[in-house]
Amino acid sequence: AETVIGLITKTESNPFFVKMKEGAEAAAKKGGAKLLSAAGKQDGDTAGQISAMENMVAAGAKTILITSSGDAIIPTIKKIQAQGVQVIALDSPVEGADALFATNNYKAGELIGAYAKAALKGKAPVIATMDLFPGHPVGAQRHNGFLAGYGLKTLDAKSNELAQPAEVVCMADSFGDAAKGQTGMENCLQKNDKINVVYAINEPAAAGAYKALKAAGKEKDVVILGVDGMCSNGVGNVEKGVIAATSMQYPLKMAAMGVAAGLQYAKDGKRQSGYTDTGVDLVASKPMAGVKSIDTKTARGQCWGD
Amino acid sequence: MNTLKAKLPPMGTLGPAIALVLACAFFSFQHENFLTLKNFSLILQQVMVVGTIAIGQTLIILTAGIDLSCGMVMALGSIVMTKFAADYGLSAPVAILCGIAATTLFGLLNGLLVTRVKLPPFIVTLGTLNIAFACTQLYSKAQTVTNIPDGMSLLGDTFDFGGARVAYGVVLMLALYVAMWVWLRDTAQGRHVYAVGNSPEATRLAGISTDKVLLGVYVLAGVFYGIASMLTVARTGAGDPNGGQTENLDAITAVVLGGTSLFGGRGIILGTLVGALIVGVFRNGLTLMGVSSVYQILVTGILVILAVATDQMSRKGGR
Amino acid sequence: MNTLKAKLPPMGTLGPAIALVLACAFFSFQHENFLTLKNFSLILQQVMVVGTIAIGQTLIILTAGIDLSCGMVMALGSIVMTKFAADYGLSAPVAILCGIAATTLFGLLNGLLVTRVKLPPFIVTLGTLNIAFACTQLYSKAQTVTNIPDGMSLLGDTFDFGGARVAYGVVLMLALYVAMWVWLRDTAQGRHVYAVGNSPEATRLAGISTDKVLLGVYVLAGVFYGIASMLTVARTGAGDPNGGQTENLDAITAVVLGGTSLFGGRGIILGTLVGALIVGVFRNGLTLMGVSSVYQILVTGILVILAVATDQMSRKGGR
Amino acid sequence: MSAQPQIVMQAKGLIKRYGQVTALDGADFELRAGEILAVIGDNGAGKSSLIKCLSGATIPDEGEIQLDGKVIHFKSPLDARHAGIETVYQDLAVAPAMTIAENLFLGRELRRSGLLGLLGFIDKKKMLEESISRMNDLKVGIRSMTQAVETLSGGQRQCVAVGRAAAFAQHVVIMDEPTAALGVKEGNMVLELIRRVRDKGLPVVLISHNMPHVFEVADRIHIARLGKRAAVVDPKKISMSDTVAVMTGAKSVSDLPEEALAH
Amino acid sequence: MSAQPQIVMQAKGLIKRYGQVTALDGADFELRAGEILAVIGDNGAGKSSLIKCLSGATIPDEGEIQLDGKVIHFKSPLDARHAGIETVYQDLAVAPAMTIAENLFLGRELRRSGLLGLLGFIDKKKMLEESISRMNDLKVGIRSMTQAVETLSGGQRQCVAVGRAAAFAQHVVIMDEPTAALGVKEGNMVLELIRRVRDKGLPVVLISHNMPHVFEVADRIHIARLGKRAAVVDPKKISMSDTVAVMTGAKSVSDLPEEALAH
Ligand SMILES: Nc1ncnc2c1ncn2[C@@H]1O[C@H](COP(=O)(O)OP(=O)(O)OP(=O)(O)O)[C@@H](O)[C@H]1O
Ligand SMILES: Nc1ncnc2c1ncn2[C@@H]1O[C@H](COP(=O)(O)OP(=O)(O)OP(=O)(O)O)[C@@H](O)[C@H]1O
Ligand SMILES: [Mg+2]
Ligand SMILES: [Mg+2]
Repeated sequence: AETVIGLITKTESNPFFVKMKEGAEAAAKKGGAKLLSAAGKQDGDTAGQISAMENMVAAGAKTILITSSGDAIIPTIKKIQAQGVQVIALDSPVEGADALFATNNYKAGELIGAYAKAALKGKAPVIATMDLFPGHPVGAQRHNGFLAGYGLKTLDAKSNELAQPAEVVCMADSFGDAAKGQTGMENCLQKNDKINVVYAINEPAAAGAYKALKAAGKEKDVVILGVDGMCSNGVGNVEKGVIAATSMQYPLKMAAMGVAAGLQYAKDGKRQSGYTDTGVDLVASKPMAGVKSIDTKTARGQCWGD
Repeated sequence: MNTLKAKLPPMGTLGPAIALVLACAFFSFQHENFLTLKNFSLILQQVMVVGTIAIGQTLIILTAGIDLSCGMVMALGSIVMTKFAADYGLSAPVAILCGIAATTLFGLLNGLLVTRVKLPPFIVTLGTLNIAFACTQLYSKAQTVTNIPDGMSLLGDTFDFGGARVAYGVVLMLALYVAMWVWLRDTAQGRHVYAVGNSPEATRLAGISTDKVLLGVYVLAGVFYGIASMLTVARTGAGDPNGGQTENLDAITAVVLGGTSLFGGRGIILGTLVGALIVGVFRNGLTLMGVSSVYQILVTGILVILAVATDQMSRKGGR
Repeated sequence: MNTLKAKLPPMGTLGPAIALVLACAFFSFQHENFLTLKNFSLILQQVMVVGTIAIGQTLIILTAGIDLSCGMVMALGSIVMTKFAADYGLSAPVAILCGIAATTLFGLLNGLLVTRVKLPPFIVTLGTLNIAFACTQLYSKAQTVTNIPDGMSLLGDTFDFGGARVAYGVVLMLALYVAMWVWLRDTAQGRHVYAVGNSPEATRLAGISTDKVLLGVYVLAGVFYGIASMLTVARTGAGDPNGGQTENLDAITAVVLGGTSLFGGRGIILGTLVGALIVGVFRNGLTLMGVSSVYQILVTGILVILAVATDQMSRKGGR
Repeated sequence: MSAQPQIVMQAKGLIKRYGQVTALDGADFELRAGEILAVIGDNGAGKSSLIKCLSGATIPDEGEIQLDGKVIHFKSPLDARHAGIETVYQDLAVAPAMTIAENLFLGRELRRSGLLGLLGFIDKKKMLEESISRMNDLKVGIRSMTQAVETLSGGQRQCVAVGRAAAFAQHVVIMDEPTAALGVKEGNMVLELIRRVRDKGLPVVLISHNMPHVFEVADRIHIARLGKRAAVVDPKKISMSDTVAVMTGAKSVSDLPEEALAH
Repeated sequence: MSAQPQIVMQAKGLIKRYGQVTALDGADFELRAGEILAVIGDNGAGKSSLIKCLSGATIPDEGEIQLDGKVIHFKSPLDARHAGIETVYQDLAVAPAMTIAENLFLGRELRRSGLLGLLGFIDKKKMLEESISRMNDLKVGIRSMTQAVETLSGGQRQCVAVGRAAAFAQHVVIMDEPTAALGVKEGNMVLELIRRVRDKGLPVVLISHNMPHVFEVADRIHIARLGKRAAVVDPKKISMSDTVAVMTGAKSVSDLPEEALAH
């Protein structure tokens, strides 16, 4: 019978996952497998992901690739593994999965944190953070990683709460969305107009923050940082100087590796195991001493999206 | 003009049921695994949480209210029961009761605000939606609670029933539907729920304390959300602080798909079960068909409209 | 019993306005930057998109309907207008018109399903919500559209007005509110919108084609969503396929906070503006206070209830 | 059967069923130019169902309706209005949250003059003035015309509905129990109004349970019974008690003297 | 003022304002044991407002109400019901989507016997049977008792409301225009019912615009005018036309002969 591989992403609307799905579809086609895809209705929709796993197993999937929306899916993973299904976590770690292909989000935060510290050249940081929304692990990991990279008081990679050392003067939820990033930044500037570092959960939120800073005439004095590595919003905006630096991740690579693992399992029944870091690179147009980064030209070759 | 609906109780669920049967027939042709006992037992397990929430939601909508907080309150309940068990070492039944107490308290809060302060249910539950979400996040520190006693996942276990594996929780949900159906249809209190939704003024003038009926309904709904908390914990084996976010709309959708009027006073609770099943069947069938996830959303949108249109047609035909 | 509300148009907005003033007073004490012209011009810019969507939503709610699709349709419009400009090189005005045409088409679709097939608005717009979302994702490939012509962000620019920087888009939104207020109050068509929501049967028997009124309202709402698309593009300088997700609930919240009844036929559109401002002021003020985000949600929940309770009290006092 | 005034509206064999209930069971109807035709009958005899068919508010399952000799098929009350038929419904059909003036003019608001009028702007002041004069015609003491209809007393509400129909009819006026909730004085004013409408040349269909009122104004009386037309009688040639006897089924039509029947 | 029957219900100086409209302007009221008291008055005279105060449906702004000599403060219709007062409201106050039987028994459903009854289970069969017999009492031909009230004709609906009040009253029955929508036969049945209730010993307050009905059954007539009580007259000693004259303000009370006034 045809090999069936399932891919379950957190949501449908995030370019990161859309790209991941495209990559998986291409890889599956090449390998002669059928790809089923499903997504939660929104980030955190573990119930939707659980149902999707069950339905895919019912449809004959032997390998399921999943970007976990939360640990509530762990028991189900164990259940379907017992039925002979291989479960591979992509992007977000989840306990119990056979293998994990992911970027380390905490590390992604650390990279831009370190870059920001270097870029400030010893000036006292006045930080605003445009976070995701409450209770989201990726949001917490990037945020706390950023503070760790800057050398500020922070929480560890396991925490789902956001640290707020004294240097962080304003925190706003952006939902990873440009419009809300803009609103959040506007409000933060009202609170404190001395802000000189802006951490954003992703590149659209960073673009929104830039828009607010520009309207206030402060875009030149502030270091804006993001995470993702999209072509236009990320690398393009680094080129334009909209954001100073971004941490690039590789969704296509995760997807391709996941599908390959699925094909392998179908062929010889060998399960993947362990953690494979698909890597994260700091992209900056102005390299800083002591912080390893790639330039935008190199980044152009590896970025994703338009 | 919705007169027949009120007159012939069984008719009310007929329309949605036809839509459900049509959907099942369609998916059966699409994938050979669809029309299997195993698959149906799976679908039932998948709708058991939303289905239980939707019981409470139906009660509230029957009184011409709406509860936006249902999913979040359910999530809070699941966090309370799992953390009480994990942190304080309470036994499963005691911890579950504590969780149900928490959701019931929220139901009471909603009910008091609706009846005493006379605020619109939409606003009240929008407020408590946010409050319940914040409490959940703060209390759980946004961490999933996984180290729960075995007793808490009992209801997620299955038993064999004529070749199909049926979860105990599904049986509980079905029993609750039947019980509430009988209660609404055959008891004085149940009829008062309809009366309050149909004409609060007439009900008041008939000497019934509409506030008491409403308060009772909100509290009862809170209890059902607590039972849903218990079921979601049993199903997932964890307490998930991010749970319940999509359940709000899903539960209301199930109620409306099931033919209950958002204006209150008209509808049959068994329709809600059918509505919840329609949602579950769509999700399952489309995944089996291998429809890619964006197109699933597109098709779901179209099918929801078609399902209710079928209902509408079948009702016209019945005139 | 809501008789005064209907009798004294200005009274209807008084309650929400009091809540708004109280909220402003509170935040002024909390942070010195709150009560500044600059801050208020910011808040206005922040509510301009939701505020415009809420105009359409108010019209629909006045007819006893509801539109769950508004935010997604707005997002689709913004993608259509930005992609048409970016991919086909259309000029800003033409591209904008294309985007508005797309949202208007969705309004028409909603309207036709409500009037011709007689489906409940909740279900119809739940369906089109999913359809619009899927279309947006498929058409944009979930990518933000950034390379748009300068003309498209003109309305986001600001001009000086007595020391405050006012965005052109804000002026447009305010003008739309005033225009719709007058239209609803002083024209035959506007009164028919109220009549349809208040008593569809009486309106039909009075010889008014309720279907025409409803269809018109849904189409008009579609136009307002298109204008909101234009404003969000102007404000953010990009077409964002992830936009619109929270705007659904925000817009309905603004309408209900503004005192319009979800049962139709009663309410004043200026109240919606006040409602949208309340939401904006909360968000701004709480950030200024440095309340962390989970607590912001908690406080928002409490404040929403308090705001409407104030409204309720002030109305009782007015009797 | 000769030299009778022209027939304005006619219905033959109307049937209307609601589930198992047959509201109309082959009802006939005939309205002549310039007459007041009273329709009487027991509760549930099908009077309201009959006139709802005539006014387009419901569509009969079977049967034919003619207006001025032409077969018509009203699909909605709008069609009937366009044909100049105005109706006061028994359940009044007013929009409770709207003012008296707005209800009176619902669906044909007075426009302002000039450009504003073309834009659909309504002339509130004129509507208010006209409302006051109409309500004064009916001698009903309503204190404020900008009151919402839901705040009116039962009788006041009825006056609003009656005033509306009388003011706008072009062809036929149908009134379903217009005086039921009215006081003695107000009831008489409505009878007076009905006569005035007839004198303008418009035929009036008056449904009423009030026999003195019926005998006071009707030119002919249509007796409805069990979803059918039992008889049409001439109030000048039949006693009130005989009429009631036919209506309740105590007497059969064949027991009536031939001259009591109207032709 | 001696040897009169006991006063069951009494109100003094009731005032009720709605915005600028004063519905009751210092109204007095007095109901005696075992009598039928008719309340008449122009539309908008404040009759419905008065009885709403007596039945707890609205709370008067000022004034005092006594039941059996004790001052009472009804906060809701529930309180009035507990005191044994049953009311038929002018706008009928029925739940349209519910059946006739359910409406008749709303708020005091018949329970099943035994455990099920304790659990709140209702005895649908018995309720249906009782409904049929009550409606037969009123000679109204309703074809099915499981019909939703919204499908009934206007008169049938009124019979449901009247039947309910008559069946359950323990102390006082108040009826606001119970015969307005009724046919001749059905109207007479309701008058008959009212007499029967009185003969059981319960006093009845009957609001009506139908003077023949009023003069047929009333023991005393309370004339309401402009939110006040203008007079209480004795129907056996006053003519219908004099009564109407007082009611409409054409005649003042002082013009009436002393014996026409009821004491
Ligand atoms: N929508 C409906 N559904 C079911 N039955 C109906 C409906 N409308 C009317 N009926 C039934 O049809 C019959 C005739 O009703 P109709 O209203 O025509 O009577 P009517 O002669 O106007 O009575 P009344 O004098 O009481 O107003 C009644 O038995 C009523 O119950
Ligand atoms: N809720 C309300 N708001 C404002 N005004 C009201 C309200 N209820 C009654 N009124 C006014 O109070 C006055 C008395 O009304 P009421 O209903 O008591 O009259 P009524 O004597 O019963 O008249 P009818 O014989 O027409 O039923 C009327 O002018 C009416 O407009
Ligand atoms: Mg009738
Ligand atoms: Mg009255």
